[in-house]
Amino acid sequence: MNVNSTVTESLQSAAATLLSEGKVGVVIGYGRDAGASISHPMFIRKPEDAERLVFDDCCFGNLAVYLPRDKVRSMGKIGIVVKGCDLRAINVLLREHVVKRDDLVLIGVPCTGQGDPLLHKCSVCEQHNPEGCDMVVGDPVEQPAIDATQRYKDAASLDDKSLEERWAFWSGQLSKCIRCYACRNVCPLCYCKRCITEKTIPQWIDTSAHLRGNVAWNVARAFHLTGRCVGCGECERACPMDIPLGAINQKMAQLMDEWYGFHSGLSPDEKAPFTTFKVDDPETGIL
Amino acid sequence: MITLTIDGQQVEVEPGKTILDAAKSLGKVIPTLCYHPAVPAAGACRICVVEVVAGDRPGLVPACAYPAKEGMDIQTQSDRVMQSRRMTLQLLLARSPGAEVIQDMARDHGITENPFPERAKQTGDKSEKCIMCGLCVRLCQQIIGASAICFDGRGPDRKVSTPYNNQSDVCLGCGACAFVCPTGAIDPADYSPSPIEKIPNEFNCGLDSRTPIHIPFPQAVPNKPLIDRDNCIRFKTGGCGACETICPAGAINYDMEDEFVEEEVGAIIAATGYEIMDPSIYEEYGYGRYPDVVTSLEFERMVSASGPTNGELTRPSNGEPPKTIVFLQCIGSRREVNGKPYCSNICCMYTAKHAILYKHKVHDGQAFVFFMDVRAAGKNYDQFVRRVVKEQIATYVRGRVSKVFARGDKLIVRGADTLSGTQVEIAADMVVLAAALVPSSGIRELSQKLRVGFDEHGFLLEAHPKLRPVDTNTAGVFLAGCCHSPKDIPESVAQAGAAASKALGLVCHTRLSREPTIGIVDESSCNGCFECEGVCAYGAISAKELKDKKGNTLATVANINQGLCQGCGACAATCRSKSIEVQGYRDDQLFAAINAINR
Amino acid sequence: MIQKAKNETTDPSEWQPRIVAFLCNWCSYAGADLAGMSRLAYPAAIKIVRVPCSGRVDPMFVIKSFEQGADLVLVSGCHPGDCHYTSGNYHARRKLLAFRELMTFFGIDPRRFKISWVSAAEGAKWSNLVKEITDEVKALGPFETYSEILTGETGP
Amino acid sequence: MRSTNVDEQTLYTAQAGWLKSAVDILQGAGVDVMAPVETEPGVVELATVKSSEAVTLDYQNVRLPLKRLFFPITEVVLEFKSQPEGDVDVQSEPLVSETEVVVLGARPCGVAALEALDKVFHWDYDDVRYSARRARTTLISFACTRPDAQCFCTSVGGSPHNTTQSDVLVYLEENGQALMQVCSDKGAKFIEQLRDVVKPAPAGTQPPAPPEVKEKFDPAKAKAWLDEHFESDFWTEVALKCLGCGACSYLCPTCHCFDIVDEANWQAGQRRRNWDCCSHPMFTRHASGHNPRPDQASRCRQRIMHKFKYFPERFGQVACVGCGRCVRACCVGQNLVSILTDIESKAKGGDKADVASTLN
Repeated sequence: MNVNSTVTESLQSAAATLLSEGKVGVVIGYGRDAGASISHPMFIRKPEDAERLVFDDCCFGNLAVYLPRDKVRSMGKIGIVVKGCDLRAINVLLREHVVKRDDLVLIGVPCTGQGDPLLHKCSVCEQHNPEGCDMVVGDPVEQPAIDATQRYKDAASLDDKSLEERWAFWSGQLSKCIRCYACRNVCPLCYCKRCITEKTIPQWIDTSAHLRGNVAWNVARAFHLTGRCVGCGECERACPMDIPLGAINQKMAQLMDEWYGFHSGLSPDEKAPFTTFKVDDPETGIL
Repeated sequence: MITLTIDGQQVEVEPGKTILDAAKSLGKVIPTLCYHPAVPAAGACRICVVEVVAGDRPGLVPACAYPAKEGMDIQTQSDRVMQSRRMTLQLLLARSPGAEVIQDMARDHGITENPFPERAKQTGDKSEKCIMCGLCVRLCQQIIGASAICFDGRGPDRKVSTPYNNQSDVCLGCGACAFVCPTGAIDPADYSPSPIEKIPNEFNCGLDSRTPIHIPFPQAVPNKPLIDRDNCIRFKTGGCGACETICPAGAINYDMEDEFVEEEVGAIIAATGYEIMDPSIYEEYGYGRYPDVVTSLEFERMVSASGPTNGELTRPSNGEPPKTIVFLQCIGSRREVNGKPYCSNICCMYTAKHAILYKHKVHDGQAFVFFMDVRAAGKNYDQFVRRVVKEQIATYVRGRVSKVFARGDKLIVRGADTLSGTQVEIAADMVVLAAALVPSSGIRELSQKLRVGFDEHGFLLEAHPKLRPVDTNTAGVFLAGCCHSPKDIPESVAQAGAAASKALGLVCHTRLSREPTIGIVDESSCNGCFECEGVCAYGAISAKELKDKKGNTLATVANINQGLCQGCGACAATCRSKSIEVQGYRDDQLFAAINAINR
Repeated sequence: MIQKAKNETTDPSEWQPRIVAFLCNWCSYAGADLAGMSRLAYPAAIKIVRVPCSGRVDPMFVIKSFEQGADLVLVSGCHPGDCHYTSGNYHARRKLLAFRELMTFFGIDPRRFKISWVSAAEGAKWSNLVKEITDEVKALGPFETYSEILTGETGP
Repeated sequence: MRSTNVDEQTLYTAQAGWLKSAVDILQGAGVDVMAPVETEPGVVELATVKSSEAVTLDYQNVRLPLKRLFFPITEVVLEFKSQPEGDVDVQSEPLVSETEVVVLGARPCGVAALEALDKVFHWDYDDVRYSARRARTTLISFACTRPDAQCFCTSVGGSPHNTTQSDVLVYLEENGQALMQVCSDKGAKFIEQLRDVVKPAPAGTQPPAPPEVKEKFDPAKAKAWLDEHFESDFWTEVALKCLGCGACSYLCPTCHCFDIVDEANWQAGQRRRNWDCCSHPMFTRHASGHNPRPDQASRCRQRIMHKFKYFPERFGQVACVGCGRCVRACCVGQNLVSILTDIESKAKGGDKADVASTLN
């Protein structure tokens, strides 16, 4: 674990100031318990508790997942610690009217990447320095050049396989799914009051953890995130059965990129690919 | 205002007006030659001289250029004036013996002899018309702004020409010089390096030409002239503006722009009519190659009293009346390959009419009609065609024509007479093609705007071929006439009347009825992400705040306007939480339908 | 009588594919209707589900159809630009093509999911299209990839 | 929680290669053998094996809890089919096959969890499917040698060498030999089948001492606090961080909530029993829309209360075996242990302890 002490210190003082000045009701950040393997989400509501905040290279969680929650919103204006990647999720939430920008104070943290070795999403991250935040704690970090060919490498490695091989792979992976919905619940963009899998009139998706239900669920999940997923990778991290959900999201992000030049979450003003169209959109394979 | 007296009558004119203007306001005619109301006067030809008797320095002054002054007393017909005018005419006559307008004026002024030697004795050119008034030069310089023509040479050699006698691109080829020339002396082709392009008269199928400012066709509504911006000198170069100067009503306004007019309406009737297809794709008929092969629409204009020849039927090739005429039916219609498979519906009847019109114009002419079948299924229609056949107004030949080709100045029409089983050849002066009707160009764009379907030929689709032939599948949009299918006038009028009734029936109610199949939102599960709003083509989705009894906002959810929603269901497919259902196409209904494959 | 006619046209020994077709009300359904009115025959393997617009089709309908035993799913709408609802087919185009890629990525045979544009005037196109896709699905055989998972046997 | 006296049991020694023989012998006897198999890199699950080659012994624990063998993730309860005359044919067969199953290599904690499950599934009525699966299965546990930092079996009365509900507890030895402790008649039968490779241990042989697992909290103290704190801000605080993802419950060897669903079309269908989770809002939501556990706080409370208050009150034991799966699975760094230690420190410090500071 490598605590970034400069960022941590300015983060603590910024949070303390925001809270003592009453500009926010809560600061959502990261804390670390002794002996814990990850830094966990933390809700700071008193200025004196701000010293418990930390920023290190194990701040995996995407704190944006807490923004749609009633309990969190009832605390007042929310100060939230955001890495560049988290900001993309917040942009989607803003775009989809889940939160209002005025209700947020975005505390940006420059981030050179999480995990050791570096997470894949961090190795292709182009948002080391979050932009459009209300404040940025710590000095800007160098944004390394990104090898764009690596961005979709997990999807690409599966794309290289034959149809039969892919089905063999995915039917094996999806058979494992126990339908705990951890993937959904950790996703900052799966904020539906009633998930499609919970809709019973009619029943869209079989809730049983057999392959039929699992395929339907995972197809629906992937499709509902198409053009929205910002690639934070929380679903894959949360999956207790280690299903490579990130590869599916990558595949759809790659499509949106190739077809529409769209990258989700770069701005709150963008239009989601499935809410707009161009007359000359790609049209291959239509009879 | 200035008050003056002309021939004993008092008149008031605005300052800056000329004596000619003052005379005009009294209805007095003073002859002019070098004067044009749009061109600043020069007083060059001296034909308009009048005598100032009092109120200013007495003497002869040119009325076109001399300003009216307070207290002037003018004589326009005094001996001194007439003497001067006669001498002017004699001089002009000597110089320009070919000018008919001068000859006429001279005759009107009782001139029988000319004491002045004819210039033609030196030049040998008795056809000289130019009187060197310079109106054309002034016009080209001061009005058109092109300065493409000027005076050239001195003394007897002086003439109107181009600078340095070289034709130049500065000439726009507008032809205004020829238009204003009082004596008809100018052929603009002498000055323009490029051919003078006439503007074809669209209504007459381009058979004659029109001016840039024109009334589109007789009985146009409104029956007012319009300016064709693409051809108007004013819009092309910023020059001219003559029409504005001349128009007594001050109706010309060059600043007027085409504008989009937005009207909120309750119903739309599509009545965009038809065009006829270009028969030149069928080379065997020679349309476009032989001037005497014309379409039925061109023939219609040719025999019209308001047409290019004022109703006189002549061969376009040589102006002679066509003694033999052949009408060919079903050109492009009822043709599966390289044509339109449908019947154009109106050709049988108008061809019979054309045969009658032809006989009216050319009493001793002979008309032939090549036909496939005669389809005359309207009231009194068949009797009409029978009459043409029985009275031998036209000879009907059942069969197709394989070729039309020229031999001498005749067109040989070679075809089959399938009733006698023989090949026939007719040496015709004129061939008239009854080309197929097609929908107006732009119908596809229109159909997309109106959200109305169209068939493979572009005709708009009715809601039901038998039960709703006037409606379309889009509520509030109705069809009339040939945008729907080829129709004759009574049918079009009937459909238009039906469409109007339908439209009135729709808008005369205070409440609208709508289809029940519209979207509804489950407010308990709606996330309020408004992705549905993005896909709604009707702007039917808006935000609705759900409040508790105290007025606190609990949630903001989507709300579908029941009047605007058309029930397409794009929102339902987009909604991730499945909070929108389309009534009649609910998810459970569709799932039940999918389930039916197991039955 | 009807029963008899059925027996005559269907050889019970021959496997008959199940095709679910989602047709938009204004173009493709009308096109299929026109095929009928024009007496253009096409295979009876196709079962039509009428929807107001191709934009109404949630891609999960396709999965639902496979779950019910469809060997092929077709979604057909108006040609681009001709949508009765202006833009429904444009939205459908984006969604359905992306969905097909997703299917393909999972290894679910994309030949089992067809998209077409058939206008109200294209009765003949409809008839030919159904013939073609029926022939194709007959050549592909039953959708075993999916029928294997239909039984819903135990999970992990 | 050791319910049996070690002295009464018999210890056996198994010679090297006993595992291969065991698989072969059981296979020969028509028994379905399940054993730890590395299903993907770093992941070991119990799976049916045909030979011992597929078996791995290098594992800390299997990923999915043992309960799935008796209480499957999804199982058919009954099937129904419409008949031509409009009747519905209901078929509650087939039940569970009678094929004997021997599980080689379950961990003691997972097996011990069956004690809690047995009580639930035999409680007010006998769950026939669960019972049938239990009856046909012989559980040969492998003593735990590698407890990790997340393990806490000792805190809930367990041990790496817990014999509870095991038929045989096997102490693997480095040289391929093993010491076997028979715990039940089924275990004795298993030893009898392996008589060629297993011999009674010399007198005085003692099982090895279990590896150390740190005790992290005391369930009794926790219960005392829980008894008094159904209503407490503590639950709100716990729930703040909890995403309600359910991974902890699904991986828990003692969690046994289930959902009954009908999956049907017009022609036929199945009624199924599926794992469910009290952390999910849908779990308690009524058809009316009313939800007696309307927020994550009440759901988090239920999970803790059930394991450490209601279950002990009803069945005399906590519904936790300390396997540590929930600790490893939680992606927001919150889990039973952190909550229970917080509760314990609150119990010590009284109600006035600063909730936020202890939790966050």
